[in-house]
Formats: sequence, structure tokens, C-alpha cells
Amino acid sequence: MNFWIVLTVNSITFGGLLFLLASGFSLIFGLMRIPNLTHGSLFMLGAYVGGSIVIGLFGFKLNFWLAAVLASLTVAALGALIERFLLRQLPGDQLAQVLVTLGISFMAADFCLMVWGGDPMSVATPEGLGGFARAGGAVFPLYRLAIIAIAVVVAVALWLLLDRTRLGAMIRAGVDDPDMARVVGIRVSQLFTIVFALGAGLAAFAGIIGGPILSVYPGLDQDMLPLALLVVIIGGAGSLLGSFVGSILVGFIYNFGQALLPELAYFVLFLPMLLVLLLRPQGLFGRHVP
Amino acid sequence: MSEIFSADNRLRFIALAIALAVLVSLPFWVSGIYYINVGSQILFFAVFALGLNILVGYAGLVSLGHAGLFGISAYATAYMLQHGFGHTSAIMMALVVGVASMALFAVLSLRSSGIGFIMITLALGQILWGLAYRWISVTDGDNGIPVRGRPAPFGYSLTDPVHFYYASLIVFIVAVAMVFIFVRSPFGAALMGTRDQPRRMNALGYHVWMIRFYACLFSGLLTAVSAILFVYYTNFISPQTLSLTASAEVLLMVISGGPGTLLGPIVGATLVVVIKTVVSGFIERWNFLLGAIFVAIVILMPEGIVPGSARLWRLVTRKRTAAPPAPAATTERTP
Amino acid sequence: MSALTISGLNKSFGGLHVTRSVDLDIQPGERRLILGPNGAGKTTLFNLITGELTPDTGTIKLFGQDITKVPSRDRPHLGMARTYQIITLFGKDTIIHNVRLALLGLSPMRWNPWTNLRRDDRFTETGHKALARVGLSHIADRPLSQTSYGERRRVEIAMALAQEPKILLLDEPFAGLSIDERRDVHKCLMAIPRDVTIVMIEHNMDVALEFAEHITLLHFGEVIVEGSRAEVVADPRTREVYLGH
Amino acid sequence: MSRKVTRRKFMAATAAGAALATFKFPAPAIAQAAPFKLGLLTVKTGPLAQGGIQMEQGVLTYLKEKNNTFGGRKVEFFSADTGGSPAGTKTKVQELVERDKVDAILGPLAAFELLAITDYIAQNKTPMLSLAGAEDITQRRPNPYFLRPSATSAQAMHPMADFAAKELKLKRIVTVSEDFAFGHEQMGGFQETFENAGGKVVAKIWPPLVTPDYTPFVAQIADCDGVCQGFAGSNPLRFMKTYASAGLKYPVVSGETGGDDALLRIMGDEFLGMYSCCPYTLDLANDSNKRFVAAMQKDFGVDPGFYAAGLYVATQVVDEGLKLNGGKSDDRAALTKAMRSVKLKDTPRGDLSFDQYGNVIGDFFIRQVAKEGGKYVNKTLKTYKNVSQFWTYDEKAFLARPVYSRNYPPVKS
Amino acid sequence: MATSALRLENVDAFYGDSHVLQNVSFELGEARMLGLLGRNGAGKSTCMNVGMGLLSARRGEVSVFGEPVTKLSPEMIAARGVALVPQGRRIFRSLTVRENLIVAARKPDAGSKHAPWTIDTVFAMFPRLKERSNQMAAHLSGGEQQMLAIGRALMGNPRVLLMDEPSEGLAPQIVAEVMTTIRKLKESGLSIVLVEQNPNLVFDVADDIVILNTGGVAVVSTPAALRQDDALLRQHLGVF
Repeated sequence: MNFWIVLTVNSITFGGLLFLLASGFSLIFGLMRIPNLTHGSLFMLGAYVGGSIVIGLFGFKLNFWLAAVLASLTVAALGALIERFLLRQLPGDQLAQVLVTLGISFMAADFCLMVWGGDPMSVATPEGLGGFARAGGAVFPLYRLAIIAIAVVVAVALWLLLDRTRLGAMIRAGVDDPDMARVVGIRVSQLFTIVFALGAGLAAFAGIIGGPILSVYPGLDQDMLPLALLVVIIGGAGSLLGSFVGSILVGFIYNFGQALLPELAYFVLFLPMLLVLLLRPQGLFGRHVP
Repeated sequence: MSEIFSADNRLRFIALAIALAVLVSLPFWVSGIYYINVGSQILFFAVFALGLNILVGYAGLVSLGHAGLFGISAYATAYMLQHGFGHTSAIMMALVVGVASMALFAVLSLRSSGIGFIMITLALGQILWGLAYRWISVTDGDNGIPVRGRPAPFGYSLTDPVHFYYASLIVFIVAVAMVFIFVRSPFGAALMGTRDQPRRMNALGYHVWMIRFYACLFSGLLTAVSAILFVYYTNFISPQTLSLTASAEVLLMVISGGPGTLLGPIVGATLVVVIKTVVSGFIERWNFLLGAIFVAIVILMPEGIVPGSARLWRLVTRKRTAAPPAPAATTERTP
Repeated sequence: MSALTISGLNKSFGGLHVTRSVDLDIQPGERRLILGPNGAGKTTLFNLITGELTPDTGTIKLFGQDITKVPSRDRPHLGMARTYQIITLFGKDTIIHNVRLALLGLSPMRWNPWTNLRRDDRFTETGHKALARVGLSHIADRPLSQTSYGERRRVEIAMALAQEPKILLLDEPFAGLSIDERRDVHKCLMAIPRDVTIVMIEHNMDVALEFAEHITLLHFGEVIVEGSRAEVVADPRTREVYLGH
Repeated sequence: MSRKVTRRKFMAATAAGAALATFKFPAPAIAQAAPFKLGLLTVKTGPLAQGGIQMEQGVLTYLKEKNNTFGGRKVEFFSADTGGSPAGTKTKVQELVERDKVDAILGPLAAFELLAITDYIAQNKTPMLSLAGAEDITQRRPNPYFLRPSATSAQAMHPMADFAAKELKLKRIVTVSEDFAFGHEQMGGFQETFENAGGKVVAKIWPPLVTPDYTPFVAQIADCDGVCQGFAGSNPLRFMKTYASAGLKYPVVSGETGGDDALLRIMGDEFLGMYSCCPYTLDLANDSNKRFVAAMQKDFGVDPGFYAAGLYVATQVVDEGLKLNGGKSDDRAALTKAMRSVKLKDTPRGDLSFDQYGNVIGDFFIRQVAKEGGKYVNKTLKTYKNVSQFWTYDEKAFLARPVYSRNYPPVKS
Repeated sequence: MATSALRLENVDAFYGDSHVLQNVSFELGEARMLGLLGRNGAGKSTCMNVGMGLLSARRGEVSVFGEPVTKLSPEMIAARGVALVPQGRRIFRSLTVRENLIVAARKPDAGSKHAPWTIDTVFAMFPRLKERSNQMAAHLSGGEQQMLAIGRALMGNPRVLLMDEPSEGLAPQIVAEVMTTIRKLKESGLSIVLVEQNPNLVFDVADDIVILNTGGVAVVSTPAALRQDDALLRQHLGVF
């Protein structure tokens, strides 16, 4: 009984973390049609930068939350540079975008190795969240529950941004019909840089938030990227709801698959992605894009 | 255009003869078996890249799951040998498994093209990786499967690195010849037609799906062949061989050299293998270098090293005798 | 027997009804012009005839054979060829190779992976003949990227002709051409023998009217007027569609 | 930022190595002046990198102590990063053997890396001293060129199981370890001895080597009075954290990697009270160890653990073996034989000798994690002397049984 | 003469290799309405796209109130006071009606004589849009979509309005409504180019007429003159 409860709660927390990661991927893939394979690297970079600030590796120390914000901003700026100087050169050429982002991910992985070495970095749980919540004989770490809350907050904030602000409407207009958006005076290219930076910042934020659970180590990027891909393809690119549902779904498949079907854990993990691609290519909540 | 060398025939013949002579004589002038082994790796990775190039270059279908196919053939070989079968049956089984998996891949992924194809092959590749990694009872997971010994065709043991090099060279030459003939054949022309204008090809009476399917099988065959050489070379197979990074690496070979050319994947394979093995001994940040090369090629020389240098060469030698060609637009819109 | 018989053809995308109960009957050797303003459903009708789209209801018969369910790739083998309004050629290849592909499409040779296509004289010779019909055989070996727009239009037609079709569907063969180029294309079309049935979509009436003896006017996916050139031109409904009275 | 000695940096630092930094084709060697070439296969990336970096530091510490000279011969040191993958190990071992033509190889780290190259090593007749598990290389499929101066995977687990059953009085244990050869063999050895002593292994859980989140596995731990974890590299940290955050309180026992001294500086309270058994312990009070620990702290700013000590000792064995062989390294078989005949007293791990298969016979220490003066320490509770890879079992009977594996011994229902 | 609101001078434009506009020149006077006529494929929409910067002229010059804009991007041309009601309306389908208007909002120029357009004034002009302000634009009827497209263009407070076949695909009654709106806009002092296939709609409202035929300017005239010249109309617009 305990086993089921713990695993269920963990599926949701893991799903929450995945949402933080995948929502940025979904924004970039869904809105800009860029299959950004650096997303895992941005996640890892965020975790490293954030973790380093927390333990004072750069000569100054900040608390966990400030470090998270600073790391996200740093990586967002990096994302803006990548978009501006590399991806901007390849409008609409998805193959070239796949290749360039892959190349950048090679470089990023090696860069992290150079700066932080092979030693894993463990990020301490932020103060006040080290405790437990108990319910019905099961024990839940507070920090993991906090991740659920953070994911919900971020989801709502993103939804408000995209759905309730002029900026969000402009972004959606730019996606709907970039030419017309420019005709009505929207600077679409600038907007896309913002979207890419936002996505990158979200990935970095997910990285640092995940730090206390996953810790940071070389290869983290390659572990997370396929999960982000899974979520977005299952949920539907560009759909916030899709990312949310997809994340929780993948959280469940991942946790229960590992525990109940260890030999086929990765098979059952990627099978839904294949099924969705074959049967509903736009994803469960995606709009069909011809 | 599928003309590989645009120079005249005699020049082409001389270049070919020199290349062949260099390859055949390599063991005599390279000191140390280390570099001979690097040569073998270049040869069988070139076969792998040639196989992927059938899809990427000639069919316009970009696969990010080819390492999975490569791995499944390698595992098939290792599994058969581990279970006491001989080399012949292991190799046969690997070929059958490789081509059959490719057929399954094709049936699932040919429903779409473009980014959809990339994503489906990526998912399939990850599934195979996941099976290799976690289906412990068959693959022994991270431990991998060791392969003991190499075959000795006609009593010529491939355990000797030089012998293995020549075996790889023969396979490589056969593969290059096959691709060379294929590209010039009517079917090759049809395949390239489906790459450039699938809709038009359909309207001209071609069965686009079937053409792509057969191309996949050919690609799968070359992939399986290279995987067999690989597994005998390393005498070992483990899940890392099937990873997304491995798929990306072979794609890098094709793209960097020049997709849709015969020479491109060979040059690309040489580049990547040399950076991975030789250069990595001197430059610690070789992974960074590989990524940087990747990015630079896509941005600066999107057609790849071979066509890119050919273009530069023409620019230098011909000094603009002809008017600059118009952009090769194939589809125009009218208002 | 009619060359092409279409009856009760309907097609809608989502809620949009683009083809409404279209009936057409085209005799062998006929030159038929399909007219209509933008969005009248002309290209959709072509795509239904060639099988690139599947009709919701209705049947299409080619020389009496029901081809409604025949896949589009098999229709060229039954004697149907088409050109595209948006030029759809193999831009990286030579002109002759474009025509060769058209010829190869109908030959069992297309599955052959070992002979050298370029050395196959049959395709090259026949290809040259087809190019001669559109006046391009002298530049057959020129890469398509170095040809003019008008020449490409003619390559489109040469490819269709190379397939020796019994019925030829031309989708705006004059679109985007200059006056001189238009004259060249017109000449090519006039030279096509009468055993080929031709159905043409065209906006440009100056040339098209000269060419077609039968006209079908489509509007909002429906056949509004059909008849001889004079009848359609005189019909007040034509005037309404075009001049808005 | 981690302090890493890269290959290039080190080469530049050693006089003999300076010339090697450039591309070179091998020149004919002049017998006397020829330096002794020592290769290292280690892991500097991925979850095992934590140990791999210490391995290199262990070698460098010994080389520095001996001024890069073994019995009058200069030592040229080649270090290669396998990336923790079998395929990478194969490539790198070829580089060391075929290109650099090393006389002996230290490493690799992991059993699954070793398994990938053991045939190659035998074929190429290069002495290899590894701390990797892979039991059978010194048991049922011995490799004449192989030495293991550290421990087989199960060697530390036999005493640990003995201690858990007899002194901790544990009855029912769940084992958790990485799903690869080292983990399988560790847990097999633990189970065998633990069940012989009257305990019972109720479940064996196998997370993959790379597991972002251990919760799905930790959630399966139930119905027991103790846990045996066999994680390696940095994984013990992440496992123990998840274990504690799931609120589990069962006592935990572990092997040399699970409670490695090198992890002490990054441990948290979740480790307090954990037992481990190791062929090396930081608090061993002999001269050799004091010298070693001081040098490691001075040069690298870290406390050494099992990986650093293991490689320090392995290098020591190479040095001694070369001396016993009269400084000659051309006859690799003789060199290997000489190394296997080495008997050492003054090593950081205490007394050491080899059995006929090239595996170490030495002391194993049971320790417990405690907190002293704000720092975590492993306090030695008991020392098992002269433990062989066969523990107390009869060698013949032991070898007649299958090698420890994922399913051997099986879990009895 | 006062500076023209929009002027195309000797413009050549291409889609790929297809030469769509050949040496096209015409100008729109300030506060006037120019009717642009021609058959399908004559190049009318291309003129609008060139004017808006969606397609850049390969030769020739485009200027807005005397300022050259030939090489400028659409958003920069929009900032100079040009707005487009495109063919096919091309409203942002996944945005609500209100959002469609909000994203296009731009403050009027400092010297503007007219009361600026705001959501409220647009809604006042098209009460039906107000009723549907929170609906997805994709769910609007064709006529409503056309109103939205016009409203969206007005939100940018343009000085020049380019309208590309606003009557296309609409029922006659709706067409009349749209034409009434256009007339009002003209009276408010906007300079307008109205592209139509249907000459009679244009004749009622336009001050000047330009007829394009196969990518070139065939006729420059006035509605009054053209009403008299049926032959000319047939030659350039009719089926014969």
C-alpha cells in the first residue's frame, strides 16, 4: 500500500519537474518550430550555474532561490545569443536546426566538463524544505511536495503570460501568421528571441530546482533531453496543457515502469511516444499543423 | 546532381587509382598497429555513414535512430556467438535482423517525412537503446556482451589487425561500388526524385512509399554490415553503442562530409574517427571541437565538406567563366 | 466513349465545400478550358481527377474505366498526365534528366538498381524527342537552374507529353509568363495531336480562349456555365462572375 | 571547481613526458635509457568519474613520492579517459598498448569495462593491475597477465555479511545495487555469506547505473530489518539522500565503494551510522598511510578513498615487481610473475600479498560513519585479517559454483 | 502637387524566377482612394505586398509620403503609417477578437488630426465584433472576419490603408456593409488603395482607377471615364 502511495506522489513530483523542463521545450518547439536539442544542456547548465552559486564557487554565495533566478537569467541570456547568432541564420530549416542544436549540446557538455569537472555536484535542499510530511503511514519529503507547487505556479504564470497579456497575444499572433504579425507592426524576430530565451531560462530553472533531487553530473543533459522530448511529443508541442498532462503521464510511466517492469522500463517509456507519433502526430493536446 | 566527380574521366580514374593504392598499401607505410586499427575503424564507420547517406542524402529522410539499427545487428552477432553458433550463422542472423528491423522502422516511420521522420526514428532508436540497456536477461544490460575471437574466412584469421584491415577494406570497396552503381541506376534516380519532388514523382507514376521502403532496406543492409565489422573489431557490444549520441555522430559524418555525395560520408567518417581517436589523445576538449565543427559546417558550409570544397575549387580554377548560376529553386509560386 | 466522365463529385475540407456536385463529360480529342475566379475550386478539381485528393462522393471514369479508387500513382499508367500551376521540377538536374524521370516513371526499369540510367539511350532519345516538341532539345543538357521561367513551363509540358498520355491536364500553363514566352507555350500546345485530350485551367483568357473549344465555368465549386466558347462568353452569368453585374 | 590533473598538464610537468606531448612515431628503443611506460585507464566523466579522478591522483601521488623513478628507470605516465563505457575502454586500451606501447596498465575502474578488454589484454600480453571487480578474471577464467591488488567485487562483501549477521544481528536484508557486473557480484557475495550465517536476503533491487531519481527503487524497500547498498562512484550520495528522504531508517551496510572515504567531504547526515567494509581505511595508522594521506591532502586538497589508495598500492606493486624483475620489462610474463610474487608490509592498506590467480590477500576494515568535530568520519570497528577472495570457503568448492551474478545465488522465497 | 501618400515607381518584382510585376508605377494621393483592378493573376496583390514590404521590389522605388521604404521590413513600413487588410483576411485565428485588435494597437503619430482608433472606437464601428470580443477569431463568419481584419488594420492608426479584395467570398449584403465602412474611412481622411476584381464596387467609391494586366499598368483613369468605356473594361477585365 505504502509503495503505491509513495510511487504515486513521486510520479507527480517527477512530473512537476519534467513540466518545468518540458514547458520551455514546448514553447520553443511549438511556437517557433525549432526542435531544440540543446534543451537538456540548458537544463544541466542551469543546474551547474545555480549549484555553483549556492555553494559559492564563483566567489559569492546566494540562497537557493536567488541562485535559481540568477542561473535562469544567465542561461536565458545564453539562449538569446544562440537564437540570435545561430538559429536566426536557419529560418524554417528544421534539419539544420536539429544539427546545430545537437552540435551546441556537444559543446555545452564538454564545456561543463571543463569548468566543473567530472565530479558530481550535489545541491543542498533549500532551507526549511528539508523536512517531511506524513500521511497515512507514508512519508513525503517536503521539497518534493514543494516542486509540485512550483510547477503549478510556473504553469499558471506561463498561462497568464501567454493567454492574458499583450505580449502573449503577440507571440501567438507571430506563430499564427508571422507575415501578418509583421504587417500589423509586431517585431516577430525580436519576439522569437524572447521566446527562445524564456524557454532556455525555464530549462535552467528546472535544472536548479531538480538539483537537490537529481544532483548535477556530466551526462545529465542526455538523461533529461529524451524525457523532455517525450513529454512534448505526447502532450503536443506548443500546448501548455499538453505539457502539463504529458509531464505527469511521463512521471507515472517512468516511476511505475522502473519499479514494476524494470527490464522493459525504457521500452514502456518510449512506446507512448511512438504511438502518439503514429496515431496522433500533433500530440494529445496539440493543434494540427499542416 | 548525382555526378560525383565533375572532372573529366581520366582525372577521375587516376584519382581513384591513387586512392586505392594508398588504402591497399596503408599497412606497409603506417608504423604501428594502432594506426592500422584506426584505419579499420574509418573503413567500417564509412560503410555505416554510406548506409545512412542512402536515406539522408539520396532519399531526403533524416534518421536519428540509426545507432539503434547498428546496435541491434551488433547484438544479434554477439548473442548468436554467445549461444554457441558459428561465425557464418551469426553474421547471417545479424544481416537478417538488421534488415528486418530496418523494414519495421521503415513501415512505422515512412508515414511521415521531414521532422516527423526524425522524431519517429529518434523514438525507435531510443526504444532499441532502452531494450539493450534494461532487457538484462537478453543483453546483460550495462555489462554488455563480449565477443570472443574473429572469424577466419578461407583460413585467413582476422585476429591479426592487418588482416582485419584488409577485410574491412574489401567490405568497404564493395559497399562503395554498390552505392556508386545504385546512385547511377534508374532506381537511384527515382529515389532522388522522391527526395526532391515526392508529389511530382507520384504524379509521374512512381510508388513513392515503396521506393523509400527499398532504399531503407538498402540502408539497413549497409548498416548491418558495418555493425558486424564493428562488433568483431571491438569484440564487445554494450548499450552505449545505441545511444542518441551515437546516432548523432554518424549523422554528423554524413552531414559534415556532404550528404548526397559518394565521397562525403567517407570524408565525414574519417574526420569524426580521427578526431575521436587520434586527436582526442592530444586535445582534451575534442568533444567541444567536434560540436564546434558540426555547428560551423551547418552554418558556413551547409552542403558539406566535399561539395563545399569542390565549389571553392571551381571558384578558384574557373574564375567565373560562366555567369553565376541562378538559385536552384525547384518550386516557384505565382501570385 | 468519353475520355473523362465525372459525376456527382463532392469534396469538402472541414466545413468548406470546395467541390459541389460537379459533373463533367469530356470527349476524346477535346480541348476543354476550365474557368473560374480565385477560389472557385479549379485546382481541387484537378487534384481529384489525378487522385491526389480523394472525393467525398462521386465517381471519375477514364475511358469508361472507373478510376475513383485507383491510387494517383497508377493513373499515369492509365494514360493520364498533368502539369502543375506551381512549377514542380527537379531543379538540381538537367532538363533531359527531368524528362527522363517522366519516361522512367512508366517503365518497369524504374525498379532497376544496377544499370546506368544515363547510358540508357532509349530514355535519352525519347526524351530528346519530347523536348523537341516543346522546342527545347537544343538545351537538353542544361541544368534546370540555368533556365528561364518560360523554359521551365515548357519542360513541365515536355514531361507530360513524354508520357504519351491519352488525356493531359494542364494547370495554368501560362501563369507567370511574359508575352513572348506565352506565345512559345501556346505554339507547343497547338502542336499536340488530336488523339490527346486536353483539359486546361487558365485565367489568362487571351490565349486560352483561342485554344479551347469547350469551356466550363466554375464558381464556388459549382459548374455555373458550360458550353462552347461563344455560348459561355455570351452567357450573362459569366459576365456576372467576372464583371460583377 | 574540481582539481583535475589533465593528461596534458601532467605531461608538461614531468621531464620525461615533455617530448610526448607532441605527435610521434615510435623510435627504436635503447634498452637501458628507455623509460618504463605506465598506462592508466580511468574514468573522468559520468557517474563513475568521482572514483576515476581519485585513481589518477593515487598514481600521481606515488610517482611523485618516487620522483618518477622505479628502480632506476624513469617512468613515463599515460592517462586515458574511457568515459566509463566499455567501447571507450576498448579504444583507449588500444591507444595505450598499440600507440603508446606501455609496459603495464593500471585500471580500468569498472568491472564492465574490464570484461570488455580482458581478452585483448591476454592477447597482447600486457600486465594489468585493476581495481575493477569481474570476479572470474581471477577465478574461473584467469588471465595470466592480470593482477588485482584491491579486491574482487565480493571480497569486501563476505566480511560485511559476516559482520551484519553476527555482530549487527540482522536477519532480513534487501540489497540495492547498480545493475552491472560489479553490483551483481557484490550482492551475490553478500547474499552467500549472509545466508550461510543464518540471515536471508528478501529482495534484490537493481537500478540502472544512470538513474536520475532513485525513488521508484527506494519505494520497493520494505519488509526487512536492514539494507545492503553497493553503489559506486557518486551514486551512494544520491541513493542515501533519496533513502533518507523516503523516511527509511533501517540500518545500511555497504562495500568499499558505497562508503568510500573520498565521499566523506560531500556526505550529509543521511550517512550517519552506515556501515561499510573496505580494503582501505583513511584512519589506518601506519607510516605508509600517513605519508599517502598527507601527500593527497597537500597536492589535491582531498582525503583519499578506496580508489586513490587502490591505485597508489597498484603503482607500488608495479614498482616492487619491476625491482624484483631486475628492472627489466621486456619479458611481460616474467614481469607479471614478479609482480604477483610481491609481498608488501608498508602500504596504505597494510599487509598485502597475491594468490595464485593474481588476486590480493589482505586486510578488510569494517567502519561506521560518525560525525567528529563537524566532519564526517569512517570509524574502524573491526579488522578482518588476511582475507582472500575465497573468504573462508574451500577454493575448489567455491570455483565449482557459478560466478556471482544477478540471479546467483537466487533469492529464496 | 501635394506629396503622394503611396507611390510605386518603375517597380519590378519576382516570385522566385517568375516576373510578376513589370515596370509598375502609380500613386495614391493624400486622402484619396485608388481603385486597383485587374484579372486574377494580374499582379494586384503583389502590388499590395510590395507596398507593405512583404515582397521587396527587385527594381524601382516605393515611397510613403515621400519617404522611400523600398527595402524596409513590413514592421518598419507599418511604423510609417501603412496598414494592410490582406487578401483572405488572414486574421490571427487562435487569438480572440479582442486580442486580434490589441496586438495591432499602435499610437497615432504626434501630428495626427484625427481621433485615434482604440478598441472602443473599432467596436463602435463594428458592434458585432464587440458582441464576440472574447471568441476565437477562427469561429467568426466570413463577414465578421473581414470586419476584424479592417478593425485590426485601423488599430495601427494608419495614414495609408491597403485593402486587398475585401469583398472576396462575402454575401452581397455583407459586401454592401463593408463598402459602407470603406466609404466612411475615406471620408475620415484616410488614403486608401482598394483592390478588387469587381469593377462596379470600386467605381462607386474610388477617386482614381488603375487597371493592371499581366503584371503591368494597362490603364490609369477615373471611374467616370471608365464607366463609359465598356470595350476597355472587357479587354482588361472580362472573359473575352
